[in-house]
Amino acid sequence: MDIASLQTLAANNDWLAIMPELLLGCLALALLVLEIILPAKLHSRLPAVALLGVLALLVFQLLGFTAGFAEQESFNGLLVHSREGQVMRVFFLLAALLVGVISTISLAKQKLPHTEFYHILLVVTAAMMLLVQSNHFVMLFVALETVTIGLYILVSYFRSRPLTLEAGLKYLIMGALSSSILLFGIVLLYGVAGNPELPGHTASAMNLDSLHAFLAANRHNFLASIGIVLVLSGVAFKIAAFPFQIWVPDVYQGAPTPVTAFLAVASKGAGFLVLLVLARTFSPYAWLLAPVLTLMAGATLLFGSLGALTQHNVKRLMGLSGVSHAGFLLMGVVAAGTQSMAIGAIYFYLFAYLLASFAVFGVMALVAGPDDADQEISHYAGLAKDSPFLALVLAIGLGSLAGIPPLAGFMGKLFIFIAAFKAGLYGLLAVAIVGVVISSYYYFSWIRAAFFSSGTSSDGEATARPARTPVSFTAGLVLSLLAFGTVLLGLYQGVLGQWLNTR
Amino acid sequence: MSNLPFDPLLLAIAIPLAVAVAIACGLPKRWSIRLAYVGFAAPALMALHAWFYFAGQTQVHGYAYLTNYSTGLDGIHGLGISLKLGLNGISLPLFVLAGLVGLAAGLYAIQSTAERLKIYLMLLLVMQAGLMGVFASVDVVFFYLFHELALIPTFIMIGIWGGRDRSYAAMKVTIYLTAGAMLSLIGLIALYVKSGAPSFDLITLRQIIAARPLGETVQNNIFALLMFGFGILVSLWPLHTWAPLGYGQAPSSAAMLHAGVLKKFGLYGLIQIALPLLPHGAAHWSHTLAALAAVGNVLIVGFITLAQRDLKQVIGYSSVMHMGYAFLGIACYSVLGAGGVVLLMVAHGLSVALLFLLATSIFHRTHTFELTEMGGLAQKTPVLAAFFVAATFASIGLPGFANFWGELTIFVALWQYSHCLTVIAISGVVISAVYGLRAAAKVFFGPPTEAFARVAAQHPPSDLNWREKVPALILLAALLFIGFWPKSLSTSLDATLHAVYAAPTSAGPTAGGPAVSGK
Amino acid sequence: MIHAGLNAYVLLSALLFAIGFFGVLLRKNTLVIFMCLELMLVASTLALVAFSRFNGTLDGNVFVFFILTIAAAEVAVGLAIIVALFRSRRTVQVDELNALKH
Amino acid sequence: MLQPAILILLLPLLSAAVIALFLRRQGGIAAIVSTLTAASIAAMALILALHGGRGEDQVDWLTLGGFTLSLGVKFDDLAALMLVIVGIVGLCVHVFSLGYMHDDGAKARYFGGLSIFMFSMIGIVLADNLFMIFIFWELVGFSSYVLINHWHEKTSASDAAKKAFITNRVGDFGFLIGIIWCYWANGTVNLTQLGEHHVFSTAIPLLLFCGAVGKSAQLPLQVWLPDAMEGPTPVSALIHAATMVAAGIYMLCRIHVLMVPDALTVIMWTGAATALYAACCAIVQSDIKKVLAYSTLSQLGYMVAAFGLGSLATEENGIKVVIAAGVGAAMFHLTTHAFFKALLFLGSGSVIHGCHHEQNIFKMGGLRTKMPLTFWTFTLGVAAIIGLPGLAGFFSKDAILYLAFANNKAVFAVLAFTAVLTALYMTRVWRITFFGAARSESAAHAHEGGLTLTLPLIVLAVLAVIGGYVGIYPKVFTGVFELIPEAHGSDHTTILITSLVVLILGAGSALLFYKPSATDALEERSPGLFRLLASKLWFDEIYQWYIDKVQQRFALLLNFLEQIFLAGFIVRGGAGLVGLFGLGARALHVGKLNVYLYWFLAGVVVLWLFATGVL
Amino acid sequence: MGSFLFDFFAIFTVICAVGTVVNKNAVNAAMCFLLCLVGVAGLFVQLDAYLLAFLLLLVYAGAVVALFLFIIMLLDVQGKSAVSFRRLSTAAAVIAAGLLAVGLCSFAIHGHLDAPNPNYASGVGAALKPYAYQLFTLYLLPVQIMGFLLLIAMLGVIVLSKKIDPAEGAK
Repeated sequence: MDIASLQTLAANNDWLAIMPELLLGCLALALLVLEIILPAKLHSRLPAVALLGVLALLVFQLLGFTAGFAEQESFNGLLVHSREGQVMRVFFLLAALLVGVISTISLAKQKLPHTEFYHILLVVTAAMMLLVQSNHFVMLFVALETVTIGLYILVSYFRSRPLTLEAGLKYLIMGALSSSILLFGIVLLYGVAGNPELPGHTASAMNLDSLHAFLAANRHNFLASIGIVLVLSGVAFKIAAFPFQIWVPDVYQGAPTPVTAFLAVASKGAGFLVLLVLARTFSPYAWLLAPVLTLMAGATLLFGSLGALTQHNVKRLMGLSGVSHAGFLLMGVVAAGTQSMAIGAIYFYLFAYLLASFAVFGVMALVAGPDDADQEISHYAGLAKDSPFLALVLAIGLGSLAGIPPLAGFMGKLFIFIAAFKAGLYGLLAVAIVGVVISSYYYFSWIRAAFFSSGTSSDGEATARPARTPVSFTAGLVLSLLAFGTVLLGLYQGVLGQWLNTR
Repeated sequence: MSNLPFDPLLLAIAIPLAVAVAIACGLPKRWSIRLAYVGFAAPALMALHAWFYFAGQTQVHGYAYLTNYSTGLDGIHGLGISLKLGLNGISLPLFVLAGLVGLAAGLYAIQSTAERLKIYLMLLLVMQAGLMGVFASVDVVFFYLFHELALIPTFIMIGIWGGRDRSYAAMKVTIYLTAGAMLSLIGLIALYVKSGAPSFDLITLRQIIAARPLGETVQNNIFALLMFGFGILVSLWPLHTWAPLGYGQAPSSAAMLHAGVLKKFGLYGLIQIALPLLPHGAAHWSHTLAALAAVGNVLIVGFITLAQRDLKQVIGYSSVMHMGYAFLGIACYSVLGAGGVVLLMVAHGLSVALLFLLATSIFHRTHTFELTEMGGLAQKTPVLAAFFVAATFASIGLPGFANFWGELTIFVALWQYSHCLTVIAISGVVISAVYGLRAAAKVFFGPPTEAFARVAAQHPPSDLNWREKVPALILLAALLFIGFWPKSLSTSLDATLHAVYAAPTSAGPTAGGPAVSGK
Repeated sequence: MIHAGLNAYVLLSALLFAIGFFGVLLRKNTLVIFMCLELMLVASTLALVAFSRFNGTLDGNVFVFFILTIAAAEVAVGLAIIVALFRSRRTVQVDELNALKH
Repeated sequence: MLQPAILILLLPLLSAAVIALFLRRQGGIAAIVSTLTAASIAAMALILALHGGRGEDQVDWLTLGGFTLSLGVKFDDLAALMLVIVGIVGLCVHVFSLGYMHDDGAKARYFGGLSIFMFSMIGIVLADNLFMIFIFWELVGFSSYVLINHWHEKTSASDAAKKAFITNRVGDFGFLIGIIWCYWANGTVNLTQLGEHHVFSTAIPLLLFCGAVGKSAQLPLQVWLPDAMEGPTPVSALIHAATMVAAGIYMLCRIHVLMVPDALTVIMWTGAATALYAACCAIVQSDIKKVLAYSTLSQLGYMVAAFGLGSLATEENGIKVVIAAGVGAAMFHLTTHAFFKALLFLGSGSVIHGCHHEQNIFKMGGLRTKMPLTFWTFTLGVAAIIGLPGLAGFFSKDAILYLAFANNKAVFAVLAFTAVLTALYMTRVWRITFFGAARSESAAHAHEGGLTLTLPLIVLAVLAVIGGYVGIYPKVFTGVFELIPEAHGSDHTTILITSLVVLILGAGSALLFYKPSATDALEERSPGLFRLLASKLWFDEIYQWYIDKVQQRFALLLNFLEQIFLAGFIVRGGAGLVGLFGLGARALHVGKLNVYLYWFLAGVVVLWLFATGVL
Repeated sequence: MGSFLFDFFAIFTVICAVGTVVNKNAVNAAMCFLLCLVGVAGLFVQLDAYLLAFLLLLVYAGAVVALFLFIIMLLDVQGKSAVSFRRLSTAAAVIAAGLLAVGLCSFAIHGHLDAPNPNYASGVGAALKPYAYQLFTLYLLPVQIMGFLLLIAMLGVIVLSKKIDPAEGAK
C-alpha cells in the first residue's frame, strides 16, 4: 500500500459533503460543553439552543437544496450523496426538530437531565442522515448501530418509570438480536462476493455497488441468498415489518412519547431508505426479493390493522397502526422494483406520515400525564370541548394517517396505489383496501373519543384521566404548522411533488 | 373560460370553504351566522347562473367554464393531477342540485337550534364546498377528493348530532363508505394506469381511450371495481344497509346533503366516467347490475320499506329503493337511460332533501319518528301537511314534479333493455305509492293518536314557520320548475350525452330508440 | 501453516451463531441472554475474519474492529439498563418483565 | 289551434297556483276565483267546440336520446265533446260547491283542488299522445286524492283517498307498460300517427285497458269508487261520476284504432260483469251516495261493455260498412250519464246538505215536500237513468242494448238484466228518500238550499232531459255521434220493447216491494240474499286479506331477514369476525420477551425457506 | 497440525458456547463464555489475525466479560437463574433447536463454497500497518462515528445508572 494511493484515499474524504452531519455533531458536542461552562440556571435554555441549531441547519439545508442534485460519491464510496439523500436530510432534521419540541413537553413532566437527551438525539439524527447515504456495509452497520444504541438509551431515558426500562430492555435485546442477524447476513454477503472462485468477485465486497455487480453475475448463489434474507430480517426489524414487528407495541408504549415518535417516524424512515438502497443492490435477486417483500407487505398491513383494531392504549395503537403504514410503504418498495415512480411515492408518503404522526404525537404529549405509558383513548374524552385546537390537530393528523382526502396521507396512499397498480400488485391492493377500511375504524374510534364523548360516564361522573398540559406558544405554533402542512400537502403538492416526481 | 370576470366554479367551492375556515378560526357566533348565509348562498347563485347561462358559454372539449389550477403534479413528469374545473351537460344538473340543496340545508341549519351551532355550520360548509367540487371537477382525483371532503363532515355530524344510535351508525357509515370509496379509487387508478393517459383529467382520458380503447377483460374488471365501489356509496342492494341506519341517525341537514346530493356521486361517476369509457365493461356487468337493482333495490327494499314504522326509516329505505331505478337506467347503457338517471338524480336529490327536512320539522312537533304514535297532525299544521304530501307525491313520481321525468325516461329506456325488468321496476311505482301515502296518512290524517294528543297537549304544535318554509320552498319550487320545464336541464344533457356516448360505441349500445313520438 | 478449509470456519461460525440464537431463545436470565447475543456477534466476527483471510481482502478484519467497539458499547448500555431495571423491579428474569403487554 | 286550447288548459292551473300561493286563508276569494275560472272554461269550451275549428299541434317537452315527449293538443270532435262535458259539469259543480262548502274551514284547499282537477282533466281531454294522457291521468288521480281526503281528520276519508290513489296506480302500472310497449312497438305514441299505422297486438290494448280499469273502476279494481264517496258530494258528482271516472272510457275511445278483436272481447266482458256486479251491490246500500256510486260503477260498466261490443257492420245500399259503433255508443252514454249522474249526485248533495250531512236514506223520508226543487230534479235524474222514454238515458242505453243485441246475445241479456236492476235500485232510493214521513230529526228539519245549490240542479236537469237528442240528431260533434248505432226495423222494436219491459219490471217491483220505512225490505224478507249482495262478493275482504296477511307479512319477513340476516348476521357478524381477529392479533402481544424472540426465529426460518426455494 | 489446532479450538469453542447456553448458573455461564472467547481468539490466530485475537481477548474477555461478571455479582442473581422446564417452553425450545439444526444442515449442504487457495494473499491481516492505513484513510469516517457512539454510550450509561433521586419520578 503506497503512500500515493493512501493520499488519494485520504483526499477523497470530502468532509464538506457531510457538512450538515458534521455541524449536527458539533452542535451535540457544543451542548455538552455549554452545560459545563454555563451556570446551572441557564441549563434550561440548552434545549432551545439545540432546537434553534437544528432549525438553522434545516433552513440551511432547504436553502441549499437544488432539485438537480448530481449524484456523487465521497469517502471512497462509503457515502453516496443523491437527491434522495438531500430530501432525507431534510426529513431527519425536521423529525429531530419536532422530537425536540415534543420532548420539551414530555421532559418537563420528569425530573431528568435534559442536555444528554438532546445530545443523543442530535447524534442519532446525524447517524441517520449518514445511514441513508451510506453505500458501504461497514458505514451502514456503524451508522445503524449508532442509531440503534442511541435509541436504546432514548427509549429507556425515563428511567424512573419501570415500564420505560422494561421497554428499553425489550428493545435492546430484540434490537441486538436483529443486529446480529443483520451482521451475519452482511458477513455472508461479504464472504461470497469476495470469493475469488466465483465469477464477478470483487475486492471491495462491502461496497454496495460492487456487491450489486457481483450479485448480477451470480443470480442464484445459495449463501448470497441466505445473506440477503438475513440482512432483510435485520432491516425488517427496523421498519417493523411482519414477522419482526412484534416488539413495536410494547416498546412504543414504554418509551417516552417523543422517542416513540422518533422511532415511529425517523427510525422507520431510515429503515425504509436502507431497504430501498438494499433492494436496489439486491435487485438481481428479485426472484427472492419480490415474493418475500410482497408477502411481508401484505402480512404487515393486515397484522398492523387488525392489531390496532381493538387497542385502547393510544401509544400501542400508534405503534400498530405504524405497522400497517409500514405495510403500505413496503408495497411501495415492492412496486419500486419495477416502477421508478414508486420511490417518489415512498418519499412523499414518508413526509406525509411525518407531518401527521408528529401532529398526533404532539397532541399525545400534551394530553399525557407524567406516566407516559398510560395513555388510553378514554383520556381523550371531551378533548374537543376543552381544547378544540388540540382536537382539530388530532383529527387532521389521524385523518391524514387514515388516508382521508384532502389530507397529505391520502395523496401518499394514492401515489403508492398508483405505483402498485402500475407494478401489477393487485393482490396487495386488495389487502390494502381491507387495511384501509379496518384502519378507518380505529382512527375514527379515537376521533370519536375526542369529539363525541363528553368525558363523563353514564352516571355523570368525569372519568379519571391525567391532567392535560396547557398548550404553550411554541407547541401551538408547531402543531398548527403541522396541521396546516398536512392539509396543504394534500391539496397542493407543489415543490415537494416536483422534487419527488421528477424522474 | 367563463364570460364572467371571475371563475364561478372556483368561487362556489372556495367561498364556503373560506367561510368554514373563518368560523374555525374563532369568528364570533353572530358573524359566523351572517357569513354562513354568504357561504351557502354563493354556490347556489353560481349554480343558478350556470343553469341559465350555460348555453351561452363557450365550450372547450364540451366543458363550459373550463379552468385549470396547478397542484405541482401536472408537469411533464408529474402524474397529471391538477384542479381542473368545468361543467358539461351531465355535471350541470348535479351542480345545480348541489347548489340548491346546499342552500336549503344551510338555511335550515342556520335556523336550527343545534348545540354548538358554529361547528355544525362549519362542517356543513365544508360539505357544501366538497359537493360543489365533486361536480365541478374535471380531474378524476379531485372528483374523488372532493367527495371525501364532503363525506368526512357527514361522519362527524352523525357522530355528534345524530340520534340514539349515533355511535354505531357513524361507525357503520364510515366503514361502508370507506370501503366503497377505496374500491372506486382503485378502479379510477386502474382506469388511469391501464389507459396510459398522462393525466387524470377526464378530457384527456376520453381522448386517449377513444383513440385506443381498453381491452375487454380490463374493461370488465375496472367496471366491476367502479360498479361495486360506487354501488356501496349509492347503496346498491345488498350493500345498502348503512343507508337507512345512517339517514335515520343523521341530523337533518347532513341527511339532506348526503342523501340528496353526496350519494349521487357514485351514479355520477358511473355516468360521467365508467359508462363512456368502459362500454364493454358496462355491457358485461349490466345484467348483474340490473338484476341486483331491480330485484334487490326495487322489489325487496320496496317491500322492506312497507314494513317500516319509523318515518326516517321509511324515507331512508325509499331512497335506497329509488337508487334502484337509477342503477337500472345505468344498466340500459343508452343516452336515454343515462339521461333519465341524471334527471332522476336531480329530482330525487331535491325530493329526498325536502322529505328529510320535513321529517325533522315533523319531529319538532311530535317528538317522535314512530309512525304509530302520530296522526292528525294536519289539523294543527296544514301547511306542513301540504308540503309533506307534495314531497311524498314528488318522490313517488307524480307528473309535474321532476321525479316523474327521471322515472319515465328510465322506464322507457329500460323496456328496450329488458321487458321483464321494466315490469318489475314499474311495479315499484305501486309499492312506493303504498308506503308513501301510508306514511303521509299516518302522520297527518285521521284523528290524533293518544300518544300524539299527549305530546300536543304539552307542546302545542305550530305550523311551519318561515325559517322552515323558505328552504322547503326552494326545494319544492325547483322540483316543480324542472317538473314543468324539463328542457331546462335536458337540452344540454342530451347534447353532452350524445357527444360523450357517441365516441366509443364499438360495443354496440344504441344511442336511443326509434325516432320521435310527437312529430 | 496448513489451514482448515473456509467451509469449516464458516460452518463453525454458523454453528456458534445458532447456539447463540438458541441460548437467546432458551434462557430467561437477561444477563445470559445478553451473553448469548454477544456470542452471536462473535460468531459473525469469526466468519468475517475467515472470509477476510481466504478472500484476501482486509475489509473484513477492519470491520471486526468496529464490531468489537459496537459490541462493547452495546454491552455497556445494555448492562446499564439491566441494572436500572433491577433496581426498580428486583429481577432480571424475563418472565417477570411482562408489564407491557396486549 | 293551440293557443285557445292551451289557454283553457292553463287557466285552471293558474287559478290553482294563485289559490295555493296567495289565497290560502281567503277561502271566499279562492272560491270565486276558482268558480270564475270554471265559468270561463265552460264558456271557452263551448265556443271552441261549437264554433272553433278542429286540429292538432304540439311542441317538444323533453328530448333525450332520441326520445321526444311532446306537449300537444289533438282537438277533434271527441275531445271537443269531452271538453264541453267537463266544462259544463265542472261549472255546475263549482257553483253548487259555493253553497255546499260555504262553511267549510278549508275552502281554499277545496277549490284549489277543484282547479287542479279541471287542469288535469282538460289535459287528458286535449292530449295528443299517450304519454301526455298518462301524465294528466296521474294528475287527476292526485287531485282526486286531495279532494277525497278533504275531510282528512276522518280516518275513513284518508283511507279512501289512499285506496283510490293506490288502486289507480295498480291500473296505471299496466297502462304505463302498455304505453312504453306501444312506443317501442310503433315508434310513436301520437294518437294521430298511431291511427295511420300501428302494430297489431293483443297485449298492448289490453295493457292500456288496465289504465281504464283503474280509472273507470272496472272489475277487479272497482273497490275504490264506493269508498271515494267519503269526499264532499260535489266532488263525487264531478270526479267520481261525471268526468274523471269517465276518462277511462274516453281514453279507450282515443285508442280504439289499436284495438283487436280479442282485446275487445275481454273489454266487453269486463264491462258487462262490472255493470251487473255493481247493480247488484247497489240494491242493498243504505247510504244515498253509495247507491249512486254503485250505480256509477254499473253505468261505467255499460260504457266499457259498449266499447267492447265495438264495431258494427251494417249494410248500406248493399255495401257493408263497418263503423266504430262502440266509440259512439260509449261516448253517447258517457255524455248523458255525465249529466244525469252529476244531477243525481248534486241532488243527493242537496239532500245531504238539507239533512245536515245525514246520508242514510232510511233516516230520511218525506223530503218531497220539504225540498221540492231537489225532489223534482232528482226525479228527472232517476227517470233519465232508468231509461224513461224521451229522456237522455233512454236513448243512450238503447244504443248500447242494440249494439249488444246485434253483436252478442249473452251480453245483451246481462245488460238488459242490469237495466232491470238499475230501475229497481234507483226507484228504491227515490221512494225511500223522498216519500213517507221524516224518519229522523235531521230529515224533519230539512230545507232547500240557496240559489247556488239549486241552480246547477236545474241546469243539469234540463240537460238530462234534452241531452239524448244531440246523440240521435247530431248537429254537433258529428265525428262522435254519427258513430252511434241506430236500430232499424224489427231490431228497433225489439230493443224498444226490451227497454220498456225492463223499465216496468224494475221500477214496478221496486215500487211494490220497497215502502218508505226505516228498514230495508229486502233485509227483512230475504236476509240471505241481502247478506250476499251486501258482501259485495268479498272483494274488499280479499284485498284486505292480501294486504294484511300476504303483502305486509311478506314485507315483515323481508325486513326481518334484512335486519337479522343481512345487517345482523352478515354485516355485524363480519365485523365481529374481523374484531375477533383483531383481538387475536392483540392477544399475541403477550409481553414476554422469550415469546417475542421466537417470532424472530420464525421470521428467519420462513425467509430462509424462501431463500432455499422451499416456499 | 493446522487442522488439528482448528479441530481442537473448534470443538473447545463449541463446547464452551453450549456451556454458556445451558449452564444454570449465570457466573458459570459467563466463565464458559470467557473460555469460548479464548477459543475464538485461537481460531483468529490460525487465520493470521493476530491483532484481532489480541483485541478480542483484551476487549471481550478482559472488559466485557469482566463487566458481565461484575454485574452478575452485583445483582446477586445466580441462585434464581435456571432454565425453565415447563412443558410449553420445553416444546418450543425443542422445536427451535430442531429448526436451527435443520437450518445448519441446509447451510452445510448447500452453502459449500469452493475454497480459494489457502495461501492466496496470505497474511492479509497479519501485519499491523495496513489496519492503521485503512482505519485512518478509507474508514476514517466510521472511526469518527465510533467516537460519537462511544460518547453517547458513555453518556447513556451515566444517565441510566445514576442513582434515582428520590425527588425524581415520585411525582
